Amino acid sequence: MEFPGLYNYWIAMVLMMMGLYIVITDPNMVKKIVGLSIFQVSVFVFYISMAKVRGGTAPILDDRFTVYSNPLPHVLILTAIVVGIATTALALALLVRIQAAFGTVDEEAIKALERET
Amino acid sequence: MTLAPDQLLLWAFLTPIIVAVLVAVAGPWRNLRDAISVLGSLATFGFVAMLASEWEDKLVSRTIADFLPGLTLRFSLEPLGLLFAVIASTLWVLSTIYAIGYMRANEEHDQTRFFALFALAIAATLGIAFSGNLLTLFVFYETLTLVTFPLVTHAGTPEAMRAGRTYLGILLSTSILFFFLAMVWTYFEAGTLDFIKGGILNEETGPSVTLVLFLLYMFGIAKTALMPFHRWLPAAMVAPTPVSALLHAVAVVKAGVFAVVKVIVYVLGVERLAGVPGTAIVPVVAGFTIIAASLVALKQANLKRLLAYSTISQLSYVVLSATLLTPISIMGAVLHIAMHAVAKITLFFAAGAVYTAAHKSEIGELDGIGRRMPWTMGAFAVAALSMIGLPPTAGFVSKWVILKGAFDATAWCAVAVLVLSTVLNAAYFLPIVHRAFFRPLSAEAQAHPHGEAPFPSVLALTLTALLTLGLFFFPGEAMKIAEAVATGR
Amino acid sequence: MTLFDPAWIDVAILAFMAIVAFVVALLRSVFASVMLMGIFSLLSATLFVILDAVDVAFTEASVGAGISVVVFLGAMSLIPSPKAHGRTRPLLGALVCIACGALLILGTLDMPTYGDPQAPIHLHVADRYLSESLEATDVPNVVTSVLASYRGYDTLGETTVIFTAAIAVLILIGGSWRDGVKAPARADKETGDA
Amino acid sequence: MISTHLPILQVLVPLLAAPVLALLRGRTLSYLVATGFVVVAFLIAIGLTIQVVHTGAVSYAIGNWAPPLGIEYRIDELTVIMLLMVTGIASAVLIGGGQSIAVEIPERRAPLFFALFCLNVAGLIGMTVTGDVFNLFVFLEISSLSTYALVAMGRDRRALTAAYQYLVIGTVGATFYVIGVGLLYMMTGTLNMADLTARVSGVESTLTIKTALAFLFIGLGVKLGMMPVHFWLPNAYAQAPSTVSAFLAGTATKVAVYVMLRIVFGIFGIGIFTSSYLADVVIALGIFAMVAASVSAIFQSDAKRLLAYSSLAQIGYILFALGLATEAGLTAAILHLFNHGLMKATLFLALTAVALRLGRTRLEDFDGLAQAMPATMLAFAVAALSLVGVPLTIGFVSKWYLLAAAFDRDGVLVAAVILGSSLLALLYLWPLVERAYFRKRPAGAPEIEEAPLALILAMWALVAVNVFLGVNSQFTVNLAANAARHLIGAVP
Repeated sequence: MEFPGLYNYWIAMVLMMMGLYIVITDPNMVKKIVGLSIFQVSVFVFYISMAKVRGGTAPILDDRFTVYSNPLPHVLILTAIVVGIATTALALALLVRIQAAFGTVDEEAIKALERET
Repeated sequence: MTLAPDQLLLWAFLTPIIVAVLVAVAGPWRNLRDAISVLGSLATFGFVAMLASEWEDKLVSRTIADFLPGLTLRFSLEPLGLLFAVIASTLWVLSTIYAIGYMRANEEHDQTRFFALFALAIAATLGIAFSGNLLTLFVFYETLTLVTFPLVTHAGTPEAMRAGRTYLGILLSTSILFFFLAMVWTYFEAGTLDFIKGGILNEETGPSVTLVLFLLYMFGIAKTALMPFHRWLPAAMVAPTPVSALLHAVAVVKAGVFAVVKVIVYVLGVERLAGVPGTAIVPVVAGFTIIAASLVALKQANLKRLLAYSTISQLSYVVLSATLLTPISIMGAVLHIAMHAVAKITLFFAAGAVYTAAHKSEIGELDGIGRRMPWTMGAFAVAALSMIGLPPTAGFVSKWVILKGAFDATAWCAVAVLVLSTVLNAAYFLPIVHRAFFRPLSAEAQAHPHGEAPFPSVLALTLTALLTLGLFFFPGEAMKIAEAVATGR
Repeated sequence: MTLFDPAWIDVAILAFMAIVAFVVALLRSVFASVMLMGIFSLLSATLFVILDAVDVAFTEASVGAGISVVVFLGAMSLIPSPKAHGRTRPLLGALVCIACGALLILGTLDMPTYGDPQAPIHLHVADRYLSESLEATDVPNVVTSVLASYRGYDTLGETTVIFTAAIAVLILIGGSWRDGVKAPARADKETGDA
Repeated sequence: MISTHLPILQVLVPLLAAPVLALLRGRTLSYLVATGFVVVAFLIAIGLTIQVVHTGAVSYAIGNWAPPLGIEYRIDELTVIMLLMVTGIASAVLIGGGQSIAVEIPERRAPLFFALFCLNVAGLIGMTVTGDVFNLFVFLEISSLSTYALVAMGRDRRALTAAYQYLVIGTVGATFYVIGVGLLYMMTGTLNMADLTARVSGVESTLTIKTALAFLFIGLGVKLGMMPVHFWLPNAYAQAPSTVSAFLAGTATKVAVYVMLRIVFGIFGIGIFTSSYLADVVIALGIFAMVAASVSAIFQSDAKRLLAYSSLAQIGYILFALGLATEAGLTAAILHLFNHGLMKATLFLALTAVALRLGRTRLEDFDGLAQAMPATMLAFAVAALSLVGVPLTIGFVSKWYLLAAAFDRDGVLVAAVILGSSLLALLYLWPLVERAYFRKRPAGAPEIEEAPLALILAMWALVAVNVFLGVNSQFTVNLAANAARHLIGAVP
């Protein structure tokens, strides 16, 4: 197998799982959203790595080049980036409301408060 | 006006539904409402009677709805269904008359709801009687359970609710867990659910599957009150007496044994079952139920509960006889459905009349009551003889055939059970009759004079008692039908 | 493979990203995590340039590292920095992540190697975009032409997503949202809802 | 001809309602506009159904870019079943829920609320009609984001945490979906479903394809409320505004199941599904859900939560049938998908009425309700019996096909488990019916009146459909069977 083989993919996947780990285990609800962002950006890395063609250039057509990287994943990820920020914004708006309603954004503290009422 | 038989079939089924709607609408005017009930029951009886007179061994059928692709809701008439329909519609007329007297005399609440649901229960019963395939039978079987539930809990007391839960719990869970399962399984094996003489299973279905199906059906149709799924029947006794009389002596329980006979004759097939080892489990359980229920009945102090246990035991006669799997025993089972119905309804009518007139429900309180209510207790005595199986009553006829069937099948245990249970029946019914006629009135009773129950009630119970006697002297038509079912003509 | 293979650059950037993500996971300060997340996005944008995705790199740098961080900071100005706390269910999290990660890496084993021009991904639809799009749309940037024409409908959807999020944010914290917050809290006590 | 553009109009009508609504002021006006748009969408769905029944599947290339280069809409029997359901239930909920929304949503927020509702409908429709796996993700996010905000509009503050919880797990699920799509794209080079079907078969033995399937499955599993990744669902259903619960319970999870059907059977095909262990896993998860969720439902003290757990159990039936991977199984799954949506929407609409009049839906609140709200409780009782599987309702039809499918493959034991689980349904639903019908209103309870007429009409419209299709199920069964045949034949 030629270097770097599947290395790009593997690291992207490790990054994804690190993001997911933060989402699952961090009790701070803002931090969870940070984890979510990392998870998503890692997926973007994975997609863009798929698009790369060895020796290719950016897919802007020009007579000087014949080999281009694949434009389609780029298109998809442009959309996905926007979806990602939309989700983040919504999550943070929710957190502002949660902070106002519960006085905290700590998952465990909120669970305790919910049990009380 | 002449209606084609298939139209008659439909009208006989639709009339009670129309009655239910009209009764609900006419609720505030109670004379009008009760008149509608009576006329409606007469009309239904008329339709069924016309069906009976016009019917000539041809299969009459009518599709109601294309239920599922390849499976329709369909009515079709065969002798057994006709017999059941005749019993149900005849007794509906009588019990409607009786119920009007009973409900008014006892000033029961929610009478409109009562009569409307009563009519719907009859519609469901006729649906069962006319069903042309197992699916239709199942649909109306479940409908009957649901429609009768509010009747059982009519009193609305916590005790009634508890009883209602037992009722619904046992009937629905057995039907869903066993009956439904067996039905889908049958469809899977046979590819059809139509009732066909000799059964619908084909050769590929092995004996073990047939046996499992047989057991699922026998215990899934819990309306037969076969032990251990019998507890709903005594529980249902919290209902007003007309409900117990018509539904829990005739419609509901007979729907159970009717379905059992149908399944044995038209789905699994008598001959196929006879060749399957292990089917003897069911007659054994039925025999046990007969004896055990009789023993429990012996100890009952409450008249209606005693009658309930007597019903459990009598229903198992039908199951026992049907599962002996010989033509004569099938015939006995069919006959007993009819014979037991008229006698048992008389007993319930009498119990209700005693409750209405004297406000008594315990057996210990009945000393000398026969002198004050001679018609009621006379009818009771006739029906009690029928329960025991003595001439000149209907019960003798069916018991005789059942016994003959047991001999035919060389089932000596069954013969022993029948003899023993006759003794037991006598042991719990005769003391009541003796008490009513030959014991002096208690001092407490003498202080509260009363006469007979309201006229409609007495009329109804006298008529059913006469029917009980009449079927002994003229059993011909019933015999013919039973023979047709058993021999497959 | 030589020491100066350009592939080393993306290996290095990816390694950096892993370190950043690791630090974020360890950090207890939310503010610092948000900042590091911005750096993570910037690193990924750099990587995208190397991987020939200039449009994506530009968007990621501005949206991921820019707007996103600003939005976070804005929200955090309304949410007091909470006290540090241990992790919840770390074992479960680790198990889930290891399982998913193992599955993913297993899944890559049958994939064409990185950058392989003969991978099916480059031969089917993408090839046709590269050869046909200039004629059809007259735009040399294939990403733009695909985005705007072939998959223009995705872009409409994307706009709708933003619009949805905008309405959602507005309904949650738009106008005098604090009135809306107090009301349910009161109603909560009144009905004694458990 | 407008009829040729129905597929795109189906999505655009509710989509365009949103900006219009966002500009409006006032509750009544925005309510009327939103209802108008949604009803038009329902009419379009009927039009499409007629078209599909008469002429077969419809393909619509958006912007005239021929697939697989452009995005394709593809509408067949299965699609129209879903379209009818989504738009029909949306119409019923909006028509019936006006007064409930007026009570639960502050006047100022009403236009935005309706805008989100329409976006949600549009998102679900988009997921249903699209023939492109990435376009599906975009619409999934439209519907998801609007759902999160709608759930957060519940009156209790716990609605906010429920929405947040749903957002986090939902986004993880959606990202899993995107990973799956990426792996799929890697091996085939296309995103068009029909094209994927053709190209997957060449590489179906690779680990990559199997991993892709696993990730798509988990991602969608989250969205459809599959145990054990279901935990967002009871909170979201219980805390959302009543009308939103009614809409979500009837549609959102169902569309996710639909997408799963499309992807697992349409794209990957039965071979991969059964040869990997996935089919067995799905069956196991389904059986687990139908028992575990039913048992949990018995112990709930709030009716909305109870119904939410019941939904999890019903999803279990669907997953089980889907996992059988036979024609009978798929027919049952599709049929139950539709039937369950209808039943649950009715039940939640009845709860909407209860919440409107009583402000709560705890079990003890049901005491004697049948006297105060006879029409509402009768609709509730019929739908409840339907859920248990009583004959002459669609619930029975579903059960019949589920059992037939179980017999077909796994035999008696599983069939018995299914029946046992419907008994559990009786056990958790019966107390509600019994309380409503056979108990008295507690002394000192406030006088309440029947639900508003519109709500009753909406409920009874659904009940009427329920009973009609329960007695005469030809239409739905045939559609479902055809759709199943197509899926089995790997024709998307």
